Amino acid sequence: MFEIVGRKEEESEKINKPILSNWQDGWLRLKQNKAAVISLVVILLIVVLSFIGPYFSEYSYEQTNYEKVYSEPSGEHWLGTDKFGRDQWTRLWEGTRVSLYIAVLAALLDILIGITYGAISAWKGGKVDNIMQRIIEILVGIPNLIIIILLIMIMRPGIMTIMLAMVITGWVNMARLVRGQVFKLKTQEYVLASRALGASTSRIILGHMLPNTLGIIIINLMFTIPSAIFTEAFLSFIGLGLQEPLASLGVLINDGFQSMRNQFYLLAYPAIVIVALMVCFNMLADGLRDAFDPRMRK
Amino acid sequence: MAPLLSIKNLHVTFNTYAGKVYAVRGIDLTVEKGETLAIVGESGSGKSVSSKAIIGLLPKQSASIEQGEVLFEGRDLLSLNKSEMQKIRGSEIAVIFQDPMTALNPTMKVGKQVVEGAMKHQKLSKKEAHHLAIELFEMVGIPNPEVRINQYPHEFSGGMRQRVVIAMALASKPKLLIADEPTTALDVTIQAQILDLLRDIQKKTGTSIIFITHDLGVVANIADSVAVMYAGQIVEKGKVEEVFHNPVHPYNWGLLRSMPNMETKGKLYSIPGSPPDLMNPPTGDAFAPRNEFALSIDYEKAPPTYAVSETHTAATWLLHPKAPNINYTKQSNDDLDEEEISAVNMNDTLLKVSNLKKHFNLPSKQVLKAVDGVSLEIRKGETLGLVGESGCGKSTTGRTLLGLYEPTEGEILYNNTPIKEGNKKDFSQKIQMIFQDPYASLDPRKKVEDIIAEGLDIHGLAENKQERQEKVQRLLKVVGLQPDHAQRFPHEFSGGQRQRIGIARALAVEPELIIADEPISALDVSIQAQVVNLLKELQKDRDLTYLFIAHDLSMVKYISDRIGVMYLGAMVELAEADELYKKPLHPYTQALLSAVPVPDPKIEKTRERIILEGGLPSPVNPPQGCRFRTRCPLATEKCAEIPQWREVEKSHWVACHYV
Amino acid sequence: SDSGETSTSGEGNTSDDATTGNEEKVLNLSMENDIPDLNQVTTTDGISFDILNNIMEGLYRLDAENNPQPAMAESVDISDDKLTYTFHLRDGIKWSNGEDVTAHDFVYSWLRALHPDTSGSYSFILSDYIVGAEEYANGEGAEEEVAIIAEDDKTLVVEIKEPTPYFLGLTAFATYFPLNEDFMNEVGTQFALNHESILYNGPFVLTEYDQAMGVTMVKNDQYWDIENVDVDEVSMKVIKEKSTELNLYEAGELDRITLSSNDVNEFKDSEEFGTETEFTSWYLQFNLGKAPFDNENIRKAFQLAVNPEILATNVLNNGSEPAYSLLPPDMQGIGDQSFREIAGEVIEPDFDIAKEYLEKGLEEIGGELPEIEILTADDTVAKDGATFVQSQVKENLGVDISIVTKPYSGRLDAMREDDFQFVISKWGADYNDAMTYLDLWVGDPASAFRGNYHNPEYMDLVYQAKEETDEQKRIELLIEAERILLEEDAVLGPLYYQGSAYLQKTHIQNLVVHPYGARLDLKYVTIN
Amino acid sequence: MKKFILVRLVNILITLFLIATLTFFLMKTLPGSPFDEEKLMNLSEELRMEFYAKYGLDEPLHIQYFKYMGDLVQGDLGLSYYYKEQPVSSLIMDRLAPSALIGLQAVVLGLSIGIILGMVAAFRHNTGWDYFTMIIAVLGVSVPNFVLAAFFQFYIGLKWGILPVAYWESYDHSILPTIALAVGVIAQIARFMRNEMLEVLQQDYIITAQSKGLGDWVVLIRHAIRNAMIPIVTILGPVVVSLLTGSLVIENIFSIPGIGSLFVDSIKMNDYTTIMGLTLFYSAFFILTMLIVDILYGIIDPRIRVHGKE
Ligand SMILES: Nc1ncnc2c1ncn2[C@@H]1O[C@H](COP(=O)(O)OP(=O)(O)OP(=O)(O)O)[C@@H](O)[C@H]1O
Ligand SMILES: Nc1ncnc2c1ncn2[C@@H]1O[C@H](COP(=O)(O)OP(=O)(O)OP(=O)(O)O)[C@@H](O)[C@H]1O
Ligand SMILES: [Mg+2]
Ligand SMILES: [Mg+2]
Repeated sequence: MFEIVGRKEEESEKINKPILSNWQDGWLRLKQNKAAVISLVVILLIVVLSFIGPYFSEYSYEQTNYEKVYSEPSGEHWLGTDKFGRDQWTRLWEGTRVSLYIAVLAALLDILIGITYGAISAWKGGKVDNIMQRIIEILVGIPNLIIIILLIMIMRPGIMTIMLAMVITGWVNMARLVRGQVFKLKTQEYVLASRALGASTSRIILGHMLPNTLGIIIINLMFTIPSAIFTEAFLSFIGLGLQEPLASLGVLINDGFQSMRNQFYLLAYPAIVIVALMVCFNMLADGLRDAFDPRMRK
Repeated sequence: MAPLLSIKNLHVTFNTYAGKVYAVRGIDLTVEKGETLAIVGESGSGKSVSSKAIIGLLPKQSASIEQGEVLFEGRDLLSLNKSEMQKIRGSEIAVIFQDPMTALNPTMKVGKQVVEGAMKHQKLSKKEAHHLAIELFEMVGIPNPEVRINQYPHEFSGGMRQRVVIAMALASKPKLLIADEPTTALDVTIQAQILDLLRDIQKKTGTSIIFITHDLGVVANIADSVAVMYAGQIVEKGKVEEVFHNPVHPYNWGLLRSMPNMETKGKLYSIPGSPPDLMNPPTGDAFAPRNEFALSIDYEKAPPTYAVSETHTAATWLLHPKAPNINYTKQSNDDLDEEEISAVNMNDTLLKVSNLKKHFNLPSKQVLKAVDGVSLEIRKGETLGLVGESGCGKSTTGRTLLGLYEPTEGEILYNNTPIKEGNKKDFSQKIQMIFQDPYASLDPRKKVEDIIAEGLDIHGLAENKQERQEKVQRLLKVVGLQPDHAQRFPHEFSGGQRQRIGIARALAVEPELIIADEPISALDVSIQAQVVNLLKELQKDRDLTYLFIAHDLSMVKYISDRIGVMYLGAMVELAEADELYKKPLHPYTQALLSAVPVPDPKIEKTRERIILEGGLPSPVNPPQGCRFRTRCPLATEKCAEIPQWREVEKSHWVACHYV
Repeated sequence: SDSGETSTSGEGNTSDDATTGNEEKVLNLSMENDIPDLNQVTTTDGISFDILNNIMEGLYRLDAENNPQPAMAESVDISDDKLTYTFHLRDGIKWSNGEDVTAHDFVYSWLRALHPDTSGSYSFILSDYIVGAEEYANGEGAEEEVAIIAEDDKTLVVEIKEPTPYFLGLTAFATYFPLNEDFMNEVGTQFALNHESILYNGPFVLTEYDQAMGVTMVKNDQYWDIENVDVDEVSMKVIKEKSTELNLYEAGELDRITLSSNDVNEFKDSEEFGTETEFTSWYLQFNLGKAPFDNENIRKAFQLAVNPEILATNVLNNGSEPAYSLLPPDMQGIGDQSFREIAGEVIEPDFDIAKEYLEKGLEEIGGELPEIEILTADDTVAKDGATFVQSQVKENLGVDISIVTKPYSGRLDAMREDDFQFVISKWGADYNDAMTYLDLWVGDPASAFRGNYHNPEYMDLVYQAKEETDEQKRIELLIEAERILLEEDAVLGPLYYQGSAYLQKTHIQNLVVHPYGARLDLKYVTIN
Repeated sequence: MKKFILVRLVNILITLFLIATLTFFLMKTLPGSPFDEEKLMNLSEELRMEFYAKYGLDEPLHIQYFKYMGDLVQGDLGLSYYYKEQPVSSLIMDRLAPSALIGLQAVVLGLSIGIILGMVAAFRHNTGWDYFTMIIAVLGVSVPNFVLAAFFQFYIGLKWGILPVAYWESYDHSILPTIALAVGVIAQIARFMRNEMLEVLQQDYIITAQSKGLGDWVVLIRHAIRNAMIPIVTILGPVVVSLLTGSLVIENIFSIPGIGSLFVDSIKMNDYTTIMGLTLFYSAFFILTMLIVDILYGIIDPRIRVHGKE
């Protein structure tokens, strides 16, 4: 018992936990967040429905039936019909798909252009920043609508035009936010440390700045996505958006709004889908943000 | 009389994604009125956590106090509700936190931050608060308080900020002051001032102090009693003399042995192995695996606490009557393998800096001359120490050498090649830096593994994942961390642990020159010894060269071949290490050396020191001529001329009119 | 203003003397857009006309049956060749500042409306008819050569180029209103910019005028026929959103609104509900210069494949009537008979025949249709029309077409630039005569706007009609012209005659809305 | 500071000049003309050109441009084409007041409620409060504001009769549109505020503040808000501009004679001078707001004052 046995090589040398990559780790943590998981499921469900939903009904989204104009939801038309007697169930999912498509594109643009622009502007600083900010000011200064109307002269209205319209200014907010954040992070010691290791600019921006800006990026995306969906609706409204008989959630909501007094269901269903999507996107985003922020926990 | 504070069987755990961390595992402590209790111990042993537990500021989401009582004047603080606790915080118990860089709100004027607690507790008027702030600033030795209270934290150097934080804690004359490494960021002269200050205050107000530190010299200087912590437990406590002169716990032996002094040569003693993983705390004595005298019972059962004297207790089986008697004598390090470091080839210059200047343009259109004409040479394989008061431009010099800052003037030659904007990248692998602020220099969103491996990735030094992981593991071991720390995030580490991560990162790319910016200031002595040994070993093996920035003069002396002393952006003295210590020529160097604390309470408590008056003048507006003349005891009119930087003896350079 | 208080519930009689309810009679109306321009000479839009028609008055004013009745003029002598009109002005007609309205005011105003420096885009409504006016408008002729002559303060003589049966009706139009020269010189460029810089001679005067908010008018105490004006005050608010209009109506803040088609079913059975049609025809304009509509059979196929009935009743559902011809049903024919009654319908949609035409046409053009796009403006009504046509063509011909939506001016521009295959277009009558339509497709060829149409036979018919003094013969020529345009050459595919459904509080009566020109007429309104 | 602002002002003029130039040429390439009207299509090409000549629209573009710029330098924005003979400057001024009132109210309301909600959510992280706030925020952005406005109008205005249904007469008339506009702002601000607060609340200086015995709310208000405000200020710029310059949809629904509808109308009507006037006004306003934002940055965060120049 009391004899001297001396030191022992530590047993704790071995690794007792499986090594997880950052992603796996994040995923594990995300899984613990119930709200986020439910949201993910709902989003997936909506996405899946937007693809297969139309096949559940015998109608196509463009098929008109002037005998059945404005019929209330029923066994025949689950979500009723619009003023052309078109089946709303089918149109709803068609529209959801188009809107999701637009949302994804907008988010991508926001990420690709907005983040890059903001990061470069702040990183380079000085003159470059000055010029890049002036460019933003000019872009924002020119009325969007002029550019948009011009676009239809050059191109045909449609998803491509919508995209272009968004390319022009949709990313500005993101760029400004990222710029602010990068400015803040630029002088952080760990960025200096990375530079001392010889890290390239892109590495520092991608490896250090972006992860630490992720919270704000995710949140801003949560605004980009609905605003893209509604921009599309607005464009459709002024004739630049999707062309009939194509639908999108924005178009459906616009149409529904026109008749919300008497055919409330026309507004209700697309609104429910969009709200559900947004709520879920947000919860998921929060979940993601927390999951990838090592300092956050339940 | 009842003690002011007594902690009974306190247990604190953290819930992390990786698992539960048992950070504090049943500590018992008492602090008497007017007493200074020093807590020393391994980095990560739970010192900071315990202090936060006392005032109830552990992170709400993750920490939980599993058991225990914290009695303050007879009341259990742990059972108080929020508002009762708020009444106590800042008025009866005040805290000085470990990291002055982040402890201050960047967007609030410091004066206001200092007094807002007092304003609340003592219901001071604006005017009274203003006076109090000025008074406090004077008390902690911040010059020019009327101006300073209206500035923001970023306008202060590290040392200044620490003083602000101290002033903040003293604002409402607390009964108990918890100081978590308050002098770690400071250079010796200021450290000495602050220690004096604390002692003074204590004398005047009868405040009790819990002083957390790892600098045994400081402990010797200030403490009445000492508690030594290891792995979340207190392993030994007693009066300072008892703990220093009659240590009974093997960990304490190790600590005391690790401490270098001015005479230390050769390899430093360090406690072998690394601290236990607090996620799976060992069943027996946590120190056993590193204890050369471990008994077999140590591996099975945790030792009880034995009383050595009325005031002196320790938790080790060695005090069991049946245990063998081990006679500990404080061995000098000199006895250890006296291994002379291979002589440096004096002619092989690796880095040559001439007339380096780095000026910052302030928005007020003023120019801050952080570095103003420094010339030096670093020879291949040597260690050049760089010391000087906080804010004198050490870090800036280091960073400029590394190319992080664009020099305002001057030339940097590496191996006779000038480092310029265009070719900076070629040197990034060859020159590396260990950063001063361990927390801020670690990306909070990256796992330790990725932080350490970043250099490997950048320079393609690991062929595949496997190799990358192995290298990281090896580096972790080298700096004394656990392999599974690789999977944790920086905020889950103690200050010392973070510093080691920074060292591992710098080593990863196998550089030739390392600029170590206070690499050991946050470490406890045994780890310091480990790290310093490590640095030395690496130097030998890999022919490394160091620029070693520090303010711990004994350590600098120990590790350096030559030492440069900086003051206010300029070099004032440069000489071989021994020479400098034996024959300091510049009055500033002399003052500096006299302030070095010695880890012996007898010596430390009676020692005379040269106290420098006032603080560092502003680098925006440095004094004309000799920069030191405003504080120099020898200063005369002549000093208004700029003294020449000259070699007074062979390789002993100095800039002073009076040598 | 306190228009928050709703219109009177006073059951009083219209006379001023000793009655129980002596409250002000206020009428609250709305306009669907801003008021761009109250300068009668330059203005072009319906909203401004609606206001001008009630604050000004021409020589004649339309009555409830759209027949011109003497107004500023007391009578007119028309020469036998029907080319010289001598108007005798009424006694006691005054401007709102008390001055007399004289024949010179008309001369001044009409010349101003013609002069190149001051005219607006409606100058043609004078210059097309009055002798010497066109030259003057082009800057070629002299003022003296314009055949508008004030013989004295009370007599105005006008010479016109061709016999024009509807000329008296034209004098009720805003461009024909008088202007007071002294006043005009006084206000200068400020003319019609606020309610004080207009001199009124109609039943009402403006007391408030804000382009974006609307107007308030009160009875003009200088008006010659003031005894027959019942309402004391009218407010007309700019309300752009239909749903808001309806809410305001239900809140009692408006007395009459037009309904959007979505809301029609809800109110169809209410006694407040009513519909009215305008002299505005919507049609498909085929571009004869672009494939595939350069082929007559394909045009016919498309023309017959669309069933206007469904469009009007199921889709628009707002009082619009299906169109099988170009000219609106109530447009003047001869005497009491309307043009439509005499002519009958021209087109009868038939999907089978349409398919036959399509096959024939396909054979002729080599079997394949090119991609077809239909151009439309971006307003809901036009877009709905396009969507409808798209679905009908698909269903009845099996042809897929796509829709190109452009802003209103974009559509006009595309048409002008000849950049369309077929388009949803419309024409609103300026006056109550078939010529307002049939004149349009005359050209060699007609503009791209009119589908590049060119048929000498058609042109000939129209020219003959213009010179014909015999009404019966004239109408026959015009009927034939319409038939050629639609049936033979299938230049157009008739869709519907624009209508609107409205709600009007039951105590409001005799609110007249003319189907063309300056539409709103409040002179006759009574409130019970 | 003075010089900094001066330099910025010169920059602003240059930017405005560029915007004016670009807009001018873009606008001129828009299809149609200010006089487009079905009636006018009857005119022959020559007549139409003559008509244009009256407004100088037949001249080569660059001549028109120099003329316009010449007038502009003298402070003359010209006359509107659509609202005939109305000076553009007075047109804008007339329409600005209602938009500005509603916008300003919405900003103040949105900002204060948004900040409070965001703060509460962060402070009570993962509690009912947090969820409640975030649900409001999500609804605020995902329900289109015209739907919201229509609901307000129908229920609050018509059914319950609490506030006027629509139109612009008394102060009461501005309340519903303000709320309808503010919802989006509240949502956005609350969301950002919460995020930033969560970040800030983890900082050491918050613990320091707590260690002084300050109450939770004091810590929050004195130490946390200011540090969390920086990203808020960034998004505030565009938000303020878009609100003060009006929202077409809200203005239409509540029949408010605001600048938002003027903007859209003028573009659709090709009302060149009005487009230019509004563009200049809008961008000057935007850029000035950005300048203020930049100055605010410095006020909020003293560190930025340093980095601004380095
Ligand atoms: N927020 C946290 N989450 C998880 N673990 C933590 C957290 N804070 C501290 N720890 C762990 O608790 C243990 C004690 O940490 P503490 O900060 O008290 O060390 P220390 O004794 O103050 O060390 P040093 O001298 O280096 O400051 C360490 O192992 C650390 O990793
Ligand atoms: N980026 C910067 N901008 C402006 N001033 C700076 C900057 N970095 C450092 N300084 C100033 O330069 C001077 C020297 O700072 P430096 O960090 O080099 O001191 P140091 O000797 O390392 O001090 P310490 O021991 O406290 O770390 C200080 O006055 C500091 O305030
Ligand atoms: Mg600590
Ligand atoms: Mg430093």
